[in-house]
Amino acid sequence: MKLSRSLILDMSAGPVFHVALLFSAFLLFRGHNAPGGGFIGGLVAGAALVLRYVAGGADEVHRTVRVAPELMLGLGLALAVLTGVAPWLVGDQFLESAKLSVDLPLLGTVKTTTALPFDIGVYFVVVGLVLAVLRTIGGEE
Amino acid sequence: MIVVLALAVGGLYAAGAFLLLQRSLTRIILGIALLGHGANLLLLLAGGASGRAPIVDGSDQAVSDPLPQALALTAIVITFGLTAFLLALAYRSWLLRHDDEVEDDVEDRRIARLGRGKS
Amino acid sequence: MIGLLLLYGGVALLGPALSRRLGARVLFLCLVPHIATLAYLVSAWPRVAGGRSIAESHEWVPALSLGVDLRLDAFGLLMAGIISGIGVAVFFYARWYFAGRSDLGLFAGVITVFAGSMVGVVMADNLLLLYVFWELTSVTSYLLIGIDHQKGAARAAALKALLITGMGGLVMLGGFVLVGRAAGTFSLSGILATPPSGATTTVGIGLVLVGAFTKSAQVPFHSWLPGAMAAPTPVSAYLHSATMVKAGVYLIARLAPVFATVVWFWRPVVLAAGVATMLVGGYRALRETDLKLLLAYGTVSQLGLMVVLVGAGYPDLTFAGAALILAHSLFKAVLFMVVGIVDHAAHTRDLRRLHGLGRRMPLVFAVSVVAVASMVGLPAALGFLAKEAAYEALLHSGNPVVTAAVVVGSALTFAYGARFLWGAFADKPVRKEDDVALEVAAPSPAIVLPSVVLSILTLVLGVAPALGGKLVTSAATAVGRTTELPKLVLWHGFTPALGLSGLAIAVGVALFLRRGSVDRLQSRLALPAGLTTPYEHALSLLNRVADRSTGVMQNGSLPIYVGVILLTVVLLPTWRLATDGRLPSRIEFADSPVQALVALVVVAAAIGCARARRRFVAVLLLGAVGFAVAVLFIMQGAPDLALTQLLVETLALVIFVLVLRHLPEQFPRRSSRLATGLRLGVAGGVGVFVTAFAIIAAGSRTHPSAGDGLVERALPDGGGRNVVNVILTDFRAFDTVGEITVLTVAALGIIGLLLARADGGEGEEPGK
Amino acid sequence: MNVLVPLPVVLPLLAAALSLAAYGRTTLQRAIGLVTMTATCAASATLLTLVIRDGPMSADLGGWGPSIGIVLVADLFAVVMLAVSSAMVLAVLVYAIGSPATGDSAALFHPVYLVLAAGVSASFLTGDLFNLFVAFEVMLSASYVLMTLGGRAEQVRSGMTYVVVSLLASTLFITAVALVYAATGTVNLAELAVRMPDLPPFVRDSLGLLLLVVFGIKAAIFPLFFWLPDSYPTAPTPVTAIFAGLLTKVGVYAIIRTQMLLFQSDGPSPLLLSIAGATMLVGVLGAIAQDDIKRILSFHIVSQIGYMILGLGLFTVAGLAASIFYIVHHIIVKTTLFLVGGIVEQATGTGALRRLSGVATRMPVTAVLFLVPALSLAGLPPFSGFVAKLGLVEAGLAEHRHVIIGVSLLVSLLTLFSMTKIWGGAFWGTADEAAFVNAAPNRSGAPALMIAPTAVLVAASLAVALAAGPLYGVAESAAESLIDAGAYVRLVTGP
Repeated sequence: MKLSRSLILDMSAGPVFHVALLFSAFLLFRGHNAPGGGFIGGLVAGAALVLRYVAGGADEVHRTVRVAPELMLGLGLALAVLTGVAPWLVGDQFLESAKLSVDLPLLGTVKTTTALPFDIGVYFVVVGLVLAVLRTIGGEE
Repeated sequence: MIVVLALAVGGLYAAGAFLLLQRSLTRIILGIALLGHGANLLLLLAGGASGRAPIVDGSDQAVSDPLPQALALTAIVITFGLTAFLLALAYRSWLLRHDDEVEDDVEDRRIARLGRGKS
Repeated sequence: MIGLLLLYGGVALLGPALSRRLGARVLFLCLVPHIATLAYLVSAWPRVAGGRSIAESHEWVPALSLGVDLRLDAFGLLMAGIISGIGVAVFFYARWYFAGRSDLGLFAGVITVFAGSMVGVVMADNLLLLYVFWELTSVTSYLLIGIDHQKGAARAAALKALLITGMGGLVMLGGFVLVGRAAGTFSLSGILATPPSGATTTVGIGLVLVGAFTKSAQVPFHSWLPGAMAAPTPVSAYLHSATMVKAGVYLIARLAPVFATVVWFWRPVVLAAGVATMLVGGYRALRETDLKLLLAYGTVSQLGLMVVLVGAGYPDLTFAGAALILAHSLFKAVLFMVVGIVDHAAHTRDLRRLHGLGRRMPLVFAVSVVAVASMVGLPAALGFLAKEAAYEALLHSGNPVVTAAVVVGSALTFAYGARFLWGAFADKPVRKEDDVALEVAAPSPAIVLPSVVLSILTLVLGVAPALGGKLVTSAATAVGRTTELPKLVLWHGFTPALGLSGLAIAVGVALFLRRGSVDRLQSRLALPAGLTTPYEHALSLLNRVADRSTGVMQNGSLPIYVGVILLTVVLLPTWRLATDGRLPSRIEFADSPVQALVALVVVAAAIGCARARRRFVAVLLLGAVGFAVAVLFIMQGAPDLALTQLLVETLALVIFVLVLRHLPEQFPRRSSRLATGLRLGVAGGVGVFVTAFAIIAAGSRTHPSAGDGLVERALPDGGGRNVVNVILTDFRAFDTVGEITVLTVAALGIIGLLLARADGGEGEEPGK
Repeated sequence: MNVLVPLPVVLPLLAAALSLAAYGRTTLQRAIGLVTMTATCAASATLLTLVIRDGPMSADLGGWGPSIGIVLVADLFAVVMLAVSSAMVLAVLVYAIGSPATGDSAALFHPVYLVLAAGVSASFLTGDLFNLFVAFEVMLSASYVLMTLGGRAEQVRSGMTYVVVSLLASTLFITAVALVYAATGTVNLAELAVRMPDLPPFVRDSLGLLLLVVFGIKAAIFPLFFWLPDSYPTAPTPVTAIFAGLLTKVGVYAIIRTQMLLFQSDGPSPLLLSIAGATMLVGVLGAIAQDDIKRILSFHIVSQIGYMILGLGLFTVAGLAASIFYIVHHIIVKTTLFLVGGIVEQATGTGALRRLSGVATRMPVTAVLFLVPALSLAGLPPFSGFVAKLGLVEAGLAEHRHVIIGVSLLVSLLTLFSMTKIWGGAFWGTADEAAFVNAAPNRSGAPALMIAPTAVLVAASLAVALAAGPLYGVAESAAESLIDAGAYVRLVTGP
């Protein structure tokens, strides 16, 4: 059985998808200070992908995100673990955090901690899981 | 401990346990999900009294215990991942056998018959 | 001494490696450690003669008092001499017996390990080490009996021997540990020097006796020995007459002088077992028509006699026992080798079919006569001296009943000895159906040589008692801790002992001459064929119990497994909670009516989900539970948690729907009322248990939450205002690493399951 | 030392991520696995020698310390387990690479297998109850995937049983964590050790029993064992072998860790001893009833767990030392036996005794590789199993626990019986050349990469027996440090 599809969904999937993705990034970045973070951000992005799936099926998801889920999972995990390992280079403990201030082109100077790359890793893994689900369980008709 | 919440936890566990004792795999998965909800709620309750969200903003109002929240969050996500896997397993089983029931172990049944047959 | 043991081990490893190149000649290699042992014993003799000993120690597991503590005294030397001396003869014999076979690598290795273990048994001064060697002989015996494992009978016989002696070994281990603990040492010489007493010791020694009985085939554990005759003849000649079966006799001899008095039941039990074994063995030997089985029962009988002699704990009896051990090893090895030669030559061991062999192989006949003479105790053979010494000692310090039994046993021995010679070699009429043309090939001189040598030894020692006497006397001295011993003498004069010998022989002759009547009597008394022995009975009982219990416990049904787990969860802790659990005094019902209402929704939706008949309804109700729980989270002050819960719930719903769209709309309905009632009972129990435990646990808190400290340090140290997120990404980031690992793996699992071929994935079958 | 303690977890985890990035490039994935696991072995061995020399170590992850962050604790018990387990993981990895049967699923196998290794290491090292849950989940999730690798129908069926029972156990674990936190306000094990005595005895005991059930499911003790023999045999051989060697032992480890640290009893515990006896008996009776090599061996896992619980249940240094030695011995021997079982299956296409015969004639090397660990498993001298059993017998009789020791000796005989069932049924008998469809044309009947790690493990178990003296000394030190819960607390919280 095919999930029902409406015209409105079809039309809004594109714009809504991009807004949701942006929102997920916003949640990811603000997570350290307000509700949000890598999980929640990743789950929102995942929900956006589901929307895309509802609109266009597994192929649509595949067209939207061309990265293989395995790779995305691997990268996310590697990023999180490497963030944990990095402190060893400066003689700190595994997973020890440091405060950072980064100059970004549009946003100016952003104060954050090394927890951010860690959270980004989390984000990727969550998105990777949703991708994997949609490609496999969602793939069969 | 708030009795109502403890009762809600108990209700979730009871319903989950009931579903877990079924043969239909879908029901078993539902049971695990319900048990998961119960466990997460219990974890949160373990922190003690309710309070303001644990976000540091300078006010003196008592905040709720953040540790169980973090633990519960971790547990929720883990349960989610594994439930997804279990659903995939159920789906695979459906593809192979077109049946939703959990079969008995074949070899075990053979030995059980042996045991009965000789007695 | 450890060097010798290592030499056995080394040769055992080398044997299999060289067997392909050497064929049956690999057995010559196995002679090396035996000859080395003999050389060592000869060199050690001056140091151990007259009751002294040599000791050496090496550490193994000091924490468990398990050390390689070796001690050689004259008794050990006598035993080790038998093991290596008979070893030389049997291995030489085996080389010709197995001539032409090239698959002897494993055999050579295992039998060498066996020989080394036997030497270890008689040299071990640590009870635990003794057990190590003891069990090694059991295992190697298993492998040796089963060397012709293509035959089912060999496999069954090997297993029987292993189980009976292995059982005895384990019982004995328990006994050793008890005795060792009571004595405060595991040193055999130490224990014998200052023997422990008391209940623990008594029980311990009782267990050790069981072990010794099984190994030395005493009634009621004797049945494995005749079965072990499925082994090739060299194995029988070596293990089942000269060495392994003497291990129990050896141990009893060692312990008897001390524990015969310390342990109240020692003498009655040991003597009863010995006498019974002697008589049962002799009686059965008269019935057998297979020469090898005849010898096997003869061995059983002789082992009984040995136990009677060494088990009483009197020095003069021990002395006679030591002489008998030596004599028996010499004559029984010869007789087994003779059976092998006969079997090879005539392709049968059935005494109903054999006839006229005495004429055709006179040398073999001659050595057999010498060996049988020794066995039945005719003058000029070593056995006569041993038997005379035995009667002397029995008349001096034995109990009249036992003495009478020994006379009867000796009469039986004479009868089956004569039957053996008659059966194997005599010219006699043969029943028509058995009269198949007997093709007898002449045995090669090499294969007869070892028997000849041993027979000559039997005669030499028999007519020159001084030669062996010194060894036997020293051995008995070492065991009995006394120097007042008789001597082996050829002629005592007309003593009562000689009278008993004569009586036994006379009765034996009568039994042999009236063998027809004896046969008829025995077949009338015989148990009906097909009756299961206790061993078979136990084995089938074991298999039945295993099948039944496993059928009940392991019934393969997931709901039952889950039910048992849940019941255990509820019952185990509840049992403790219920004994003196109390509800805390401070209990609040609800924070607010709204909270109570939401909680009600949660429970109602959960119950609805459990009752739903349609899959989609159930899933939607599950979602409702999730969302309501999220509301509770918010009310409790956990926005991150609530947000996560909402999102996770949504995604979970999507996945549920994606899977369920393929499945039928309704759940199958098949439960009985009883099953539903049971489920409700267990489920209700779980609910009550969790609720009660939660209230009680929370009510017993006295310490502050770890979370308080986290709130204080989140902003200054963690650099974030959202404490939960700081915990997740910093304080307890390691949890989060684990969590995303789980997600990754779950995703991989999903990919693996659903991208595998949907046709049943036969491609994974091993070997496809 | 800060780097060394987390290394056995971090290395395989990082390697898993890399292996994923190299998804499908089998050679590269193999290289990543071999290099990392070799390094992990080296790290574990270094940890072991350092802990033996200098005493236990701990690492505050993130630099936070016990009441804020997660602490890893490398005490002697933990590093012994770590060293043995990482060696097993490496050996089985080599076997898996050599085994033709795992070829198809290699792309998935490698990353997930490495995750399993990381989860096992984390379970041994963590000093935090909730983190132990996470470590369990890491390990178990990997095990779910490995168990159903390839997705054959019987795997899916038995995978269901396995996954559902494990998930139930995990939920109960969370329940226990929640109740522990509700009662004490912390999840750090050292802090829990301090706070537990303040609880009313019945609360403390009930929490102890609940945790016992939770870990008891993973450890497969009576009456929670039944999932194991149904599920283990269906997985690919390397997977079954590593599960058999490690997973249940992680459960036993957790039981010992929590019972000693949080719920230590003054004298022998009748409950634990009864569980031990029942576990031994049902396991070995189950084994006797089976007809398939892997199923027989699976039931023996259950039976042998009973011995480990027996040592714990005595609550003496001698008993614990025997348990620890037993665990080490059993990990090696059981893994080896499954590897040999896999070799036989690979060569003949079956593990059913009624269809096997004459393996010893056709594959003599494999026969020897089976015989040594089989006798060791039955506790026969002079192998490692004998030393372990002797330790238990001495420890049990020292406490006058005659009945349970009698049971353990009886079970030892029955174990021997069921080993001879395999030996007599599969290895002895007439060899029918046609039955050895896939046998390699050598004396082992299997590819060298399957035989080599198996042989190395057999040699290792012999080495354990030979060096039992010093090793038993290590086990005793580990047992002493377990009895002294205060030492653990001081190590974590500082003096």
